[in-house]
Amino acid sequence: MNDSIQFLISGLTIGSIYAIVALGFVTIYSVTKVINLAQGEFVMLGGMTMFSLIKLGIPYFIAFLLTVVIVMAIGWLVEWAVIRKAKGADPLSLIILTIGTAIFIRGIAGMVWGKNSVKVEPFTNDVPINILGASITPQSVWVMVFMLLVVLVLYFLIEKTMLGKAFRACSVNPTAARLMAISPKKMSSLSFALSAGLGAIAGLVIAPIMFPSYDMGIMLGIKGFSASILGGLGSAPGAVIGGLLLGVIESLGAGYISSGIKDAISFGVVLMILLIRPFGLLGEKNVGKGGL
Amino acid sequence: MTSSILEIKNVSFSYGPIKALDHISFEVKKGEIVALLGANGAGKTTMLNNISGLLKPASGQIYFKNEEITKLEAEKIVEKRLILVPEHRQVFSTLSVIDNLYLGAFHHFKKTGKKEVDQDIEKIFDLFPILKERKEQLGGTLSGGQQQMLAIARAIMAKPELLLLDEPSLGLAPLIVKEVLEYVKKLRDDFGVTVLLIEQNVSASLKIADRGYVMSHGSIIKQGSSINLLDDPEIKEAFLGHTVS
Amino acid sequence: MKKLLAGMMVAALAAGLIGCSSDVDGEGKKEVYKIGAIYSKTGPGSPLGEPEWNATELLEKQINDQGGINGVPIDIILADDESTPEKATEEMNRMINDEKVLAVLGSTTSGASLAMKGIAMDNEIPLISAGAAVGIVSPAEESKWVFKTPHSDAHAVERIYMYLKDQGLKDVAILADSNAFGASGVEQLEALKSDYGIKIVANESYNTDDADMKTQLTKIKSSGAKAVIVWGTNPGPAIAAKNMKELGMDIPYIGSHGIANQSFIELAGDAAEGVVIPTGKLLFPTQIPNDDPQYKVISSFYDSYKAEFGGEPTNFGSYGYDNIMLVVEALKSGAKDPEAIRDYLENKVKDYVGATGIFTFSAEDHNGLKADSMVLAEVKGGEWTFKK
Amino acid sequence: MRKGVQSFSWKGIAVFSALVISFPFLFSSSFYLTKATFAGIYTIVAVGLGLLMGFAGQISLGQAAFYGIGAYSTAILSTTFGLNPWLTLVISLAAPALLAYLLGHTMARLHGYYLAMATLAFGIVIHVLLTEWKSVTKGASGFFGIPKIELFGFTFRQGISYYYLVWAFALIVIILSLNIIHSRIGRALRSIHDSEVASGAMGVDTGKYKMQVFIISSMFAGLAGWLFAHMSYSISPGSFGLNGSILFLTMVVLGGGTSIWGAVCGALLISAISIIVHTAGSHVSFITSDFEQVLYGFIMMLIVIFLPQGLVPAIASKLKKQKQKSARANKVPAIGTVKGDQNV
Amino acid sequence: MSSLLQVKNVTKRFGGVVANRNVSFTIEGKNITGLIGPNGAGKSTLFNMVSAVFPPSEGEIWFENKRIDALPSYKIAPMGISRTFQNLQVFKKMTVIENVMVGLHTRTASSLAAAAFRLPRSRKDEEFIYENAMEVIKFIGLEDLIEVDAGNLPLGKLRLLELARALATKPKLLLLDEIAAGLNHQETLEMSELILKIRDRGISIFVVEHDMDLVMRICDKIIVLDQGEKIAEGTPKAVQNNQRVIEAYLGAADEKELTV
Repeated sequence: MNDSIQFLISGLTIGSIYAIVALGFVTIYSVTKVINLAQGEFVMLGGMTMFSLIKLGIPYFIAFLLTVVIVMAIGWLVEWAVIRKAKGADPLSLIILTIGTAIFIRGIAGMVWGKNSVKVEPFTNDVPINILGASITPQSVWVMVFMLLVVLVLYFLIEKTMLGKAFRACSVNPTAARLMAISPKKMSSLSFALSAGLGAIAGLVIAPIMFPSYDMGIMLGIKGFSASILGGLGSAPGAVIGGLLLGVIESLGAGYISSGIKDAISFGVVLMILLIRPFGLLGEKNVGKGGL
Repeated sequence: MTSSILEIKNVSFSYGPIKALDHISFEVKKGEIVALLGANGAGKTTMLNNISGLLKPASGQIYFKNEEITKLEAEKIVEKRLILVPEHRQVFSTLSVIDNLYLGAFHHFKKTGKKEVDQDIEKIFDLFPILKERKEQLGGTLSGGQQQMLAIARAIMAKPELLLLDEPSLGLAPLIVKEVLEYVKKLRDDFGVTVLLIEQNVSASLKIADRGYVMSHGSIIKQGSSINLLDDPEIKEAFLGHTVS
Repeated sequence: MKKLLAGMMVAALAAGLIGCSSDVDGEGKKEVYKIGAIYSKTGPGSPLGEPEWNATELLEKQINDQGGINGVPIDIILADDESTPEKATEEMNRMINDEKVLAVLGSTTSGASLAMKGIAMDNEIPLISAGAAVGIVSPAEESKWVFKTPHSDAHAVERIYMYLKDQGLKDVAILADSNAFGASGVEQLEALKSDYGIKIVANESYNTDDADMKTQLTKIKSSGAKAVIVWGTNPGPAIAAKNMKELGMDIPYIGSHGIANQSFIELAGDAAEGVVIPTGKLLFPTQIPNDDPQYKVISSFYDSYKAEFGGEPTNFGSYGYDNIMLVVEALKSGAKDPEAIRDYLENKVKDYVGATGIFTFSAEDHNGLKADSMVLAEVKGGEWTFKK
Repeated sequence: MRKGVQSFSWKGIAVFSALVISFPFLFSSSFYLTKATFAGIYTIVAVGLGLLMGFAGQISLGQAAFYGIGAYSTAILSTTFGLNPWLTLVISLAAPALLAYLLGHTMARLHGYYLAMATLAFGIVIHVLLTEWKSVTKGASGFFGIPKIELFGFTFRQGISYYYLVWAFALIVIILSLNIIHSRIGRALRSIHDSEVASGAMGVDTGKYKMQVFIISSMFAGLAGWLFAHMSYSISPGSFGLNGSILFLTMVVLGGGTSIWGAVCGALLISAISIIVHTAGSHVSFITSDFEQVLYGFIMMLIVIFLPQGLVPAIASKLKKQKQKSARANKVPAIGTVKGDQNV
Repeated sequence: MSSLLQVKNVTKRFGGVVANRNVSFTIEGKNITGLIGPNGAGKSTLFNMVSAVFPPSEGEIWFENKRIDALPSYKIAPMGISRTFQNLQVFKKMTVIENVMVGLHTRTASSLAAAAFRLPRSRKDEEFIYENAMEVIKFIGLEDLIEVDAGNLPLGKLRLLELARALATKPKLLLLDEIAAGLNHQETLEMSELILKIRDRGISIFVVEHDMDLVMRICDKIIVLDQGEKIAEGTPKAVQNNQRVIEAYLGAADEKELTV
């Protein structure tokens, strides 16, 4: 019994990370219809930038904020320099484009930071807390707190602000949005910056848990992508559910079946869900097509 | 002297091999309601899209308030208070009525401030009480006529000086068409908005318009005051084809 | 269309030609001993391959500075296989057929080494691998031309099991990386358990890029294991150590020689305290007794490596070291062709003192090390200390 | 009989074959020969993936899985069960085909990003199975002891003989593919790519042909896997993971999926790039395999942005436009001859 | 003998919007039937249902006594229904002759394997396809352009190409979707001649068109839609003088009646 609680907590921790990454996918997708497979690289950049800034002697909190800003700038740059140039490309090309971007960023990161894993201190102390016989580290709590925070902030931003309305307007009908003086290009840049920021946050909260390295973005990107697909593209609640589900399936799969094939289990589940619901759990039927 | 608010000079446009506009020139004076008439495929919508900046003319110039806007982006043209209510209404279907209205005010929201925008919305609700009733409903769930009103209301939120209306009667029952067009007239009379309207419903639109232009195959083939146009037998031919004798 | 294609081919070939021309050396040059070395300088195997690469560069320089082998300089051609068997295959063919080397060293990973093994066997060129898998030198009849110097995983496992037996710990759990390094360890852990009366009560694995292993550790915790053996290279084992601490698991943590480096301690921090691993002696050259037969070899290699590259050579550096030195031994003895080198290695290398251990090759054993070539190390006060 | 219509130009194949045959004589270096052998294996996969992407308009982020299934099928059967490699070739073709058939029904319902996800997931699942099903695949270290291919007493070993073996298969694959795209089915497939609505209205059963191409492309990958396994003494799961799938994707994108020659060129160019990086790397210190990765990423971005249809179709259409311009200038309407290679 | 095509009480809804309501009509053999109506009247929707792009929400469509409303579009082409597209769905990257050859797809059946290995069956099919494609191309008058990529053709030729491709399927019923859109006067005239010529070959034609000149000139019967419903049906002359039609096109004039 204790075991299953522990599995669940582990699953929720890692699932929360997937959820944040998936929200990054959704943010970009819902505005631009682009699936940014370089999203995982934003996560990596978050972790690695934090490490470098701390090493430079910058105080923890300032380094945190600075990291988010730097990665957001990179996100903006990626949109401006790469994505915008391929306007109107089909999903197939966009997938290739963003894979190329990911490989490019990862390669540069490998050259800048080297291949070794680095260590980032946790936000607060790392004395674990005991819940019903299962242990949870403060950093895991932070991960979940940040996930909820991100969800809340995103909700507020999208539902309650003019910018959020503009985002949604671009996603529903870019032409009509232009006729309201909303520039889909600008919104596209902003969505990339925003989702890079989300990636950075994911990277920051996970850095103390997993020892970041230049190639950590691959798997996190894929898992985030899976989570957003699982939930149904373009659906923020879907992304959160998808992320948590994926994390829990993985953890339970590793716990009760076999840790060796846990990825086969989680991706097998993704395949099966797509078989039953070709548009994800909360997805709408008409999405899945690309193009700015 | 009434100055022209919109001037179109020799504008041409093609969709790939299809020539849609062929050296079109016309003007709209301040305070007028002008109707641009023509059968399907005559190039009316293309004309409006060229004016609003969604499409860029291949040649020719467009002046708004004596300023050339030919090459401006659609977003920038909106800021100059030239607003298009596009074909098929294009309300944001997954956003609520009130959010649709807020978005109309997007370009001046910061300058104007939320308070004033809210007041504007109240004014709109006075004009279109049905929208107030449905303000929390999603745009896509409204009926066609209500969507048309929302689209016009949303455009008014942008504080237009010139309003372009692309077939506001499209797909609406005759009674509703009349109602919508009444609102358009009211806009000019009460708000001082100049209106350029494209319509296939000739008689209804000419009834509210001061002047009209008739388009066919990408050219303007006829122009004149509404009264004269209404009486013109060639209009029927333009819409129904050569009379078989 | 076809012209275009032909043009592309020609361009590609031309690019190749430029590469070739630079390799053309004049005839009649004085004699050198050409040795090939293929290690994983980049790719996932790079943490292992880099010290091997460095050690090779260092030794080539040292040997030639000292006047070569019997007055003949040694020319080591280094190549990076990027941790892939495909690149290793390409480089292996280049070494043997283009560079006409006498012997090839490498590669770092088991997959690449196995791919190279086939080519070595076909071409009858001796290969000395730094890979872990037992398959590289077994079965003996299929491995006539292939040797390997790393501590075999079997040795590490024996060392661990001996320690566990001493401590009276019988029920153990395994947590291994799902990559080749981990897989090879698990294979030996399973194979040798009955010899030492060990019972494996849980056998778990993780992916190299996993962020969290609490699930696996929870399972291990419930399995009643008295010790946990973690088999992998950084950062996985460090995450495991941290997770164990977080779960309040205070059973002994036994690592593999894959984490015999300072960065494990840096990553795991406090959680590293008390971790025990089997390792080559190169981990702490200052701590091994002066009378140890390897003392001289190890300390001089360690010092010159540190002076040259700044970092630690780690155990993997010692494999790079021994790979070369064994060939050099053969060359010194007058073996000047591949077959003679092979024969020398198989028949004449007896009680040879290397950095990894003391080698005795035979027709049946192309690894040549015994379990005592490994020692135990424990993290105490944030440092690896010699345990036994 | 009008040759032009019914088949592609044999000249292209002849020129290309001549290049392939003469390569070992021009470049005796074993390094290039090995590279070229791998290039041949990759060409086979890339041509299949090109058919899938360029002609059926479907993406696959898991093509390396089929490659791996082909390789492991033959490795296991010929080593563990001692079957003749020529016999196991059948399995190396059939196993991926069967899997593709089963998977194809799922894929048929998916579009765009969902399809990408499904193929990605499939690739990962297969990779995990190759790694973890230790009793059969020998796990992560790799499966070793794979026998060589023999024909009439001749053993194909790495080197010239294997080079020719691989390229013989590659040429067969190219010819079969060219045959397909110049048939009614090829035209149907190409029409799907231009306008699925119109091809439906012309009576083209889109789903059926997509499935068939998916199966063909998996069989080509399986064939490549068979060749790869018997080239080497060992294979390991690392060769069949996501990196492999992305590499194949890069080849097709670079060369252009809407043309068989595009996929071929892509595979060759990627191999050439790696040679150039290798050569440059021995002179310039910062050019390492990391740099190669950066370069691949960069190429993918550039191609999608500037030549979205890929190199070969882009150049071909330019050449063709010129030709048509000059033809129009000379007022010589070329009636009656439709050269097949215009759209390849 | 019953009609070639029967549309029975067809209704189509998209979400809450009714695009067609309870429309019925028939198309007879060797006839040209026109479908007209103001913008947004539901012409395209009806046309798309007849060509099986999507099924009706209610009602039935019968072709030669076979019910076709639930069939996928690729299944109705072999039955003898073919169409052109208003927004030009030519295969741009294929040459003119290849476009037409696709039209012959359903008239051949050799398999993928036959194609890959160039079996005799495949060769024979290819020859058949080529010859028939050339014949259609000559009939339409595109023989000077067979080698040109469709993407490089001018509009007029594109319309002809669509027509040629549709004809290649050997249809009994040819559906033309705004075939004259974007054509100039001369081209429109030529197009009408061509359509009449096709009709004379014994093919029934169903046109959706807003070019009234063309419709009035060539149609034997015209169906008028407004607001999704059929408001008139009859000869061009009858339709042109039908008050409801005039209202639909020009708007109801309640105060001042339009006089013609």
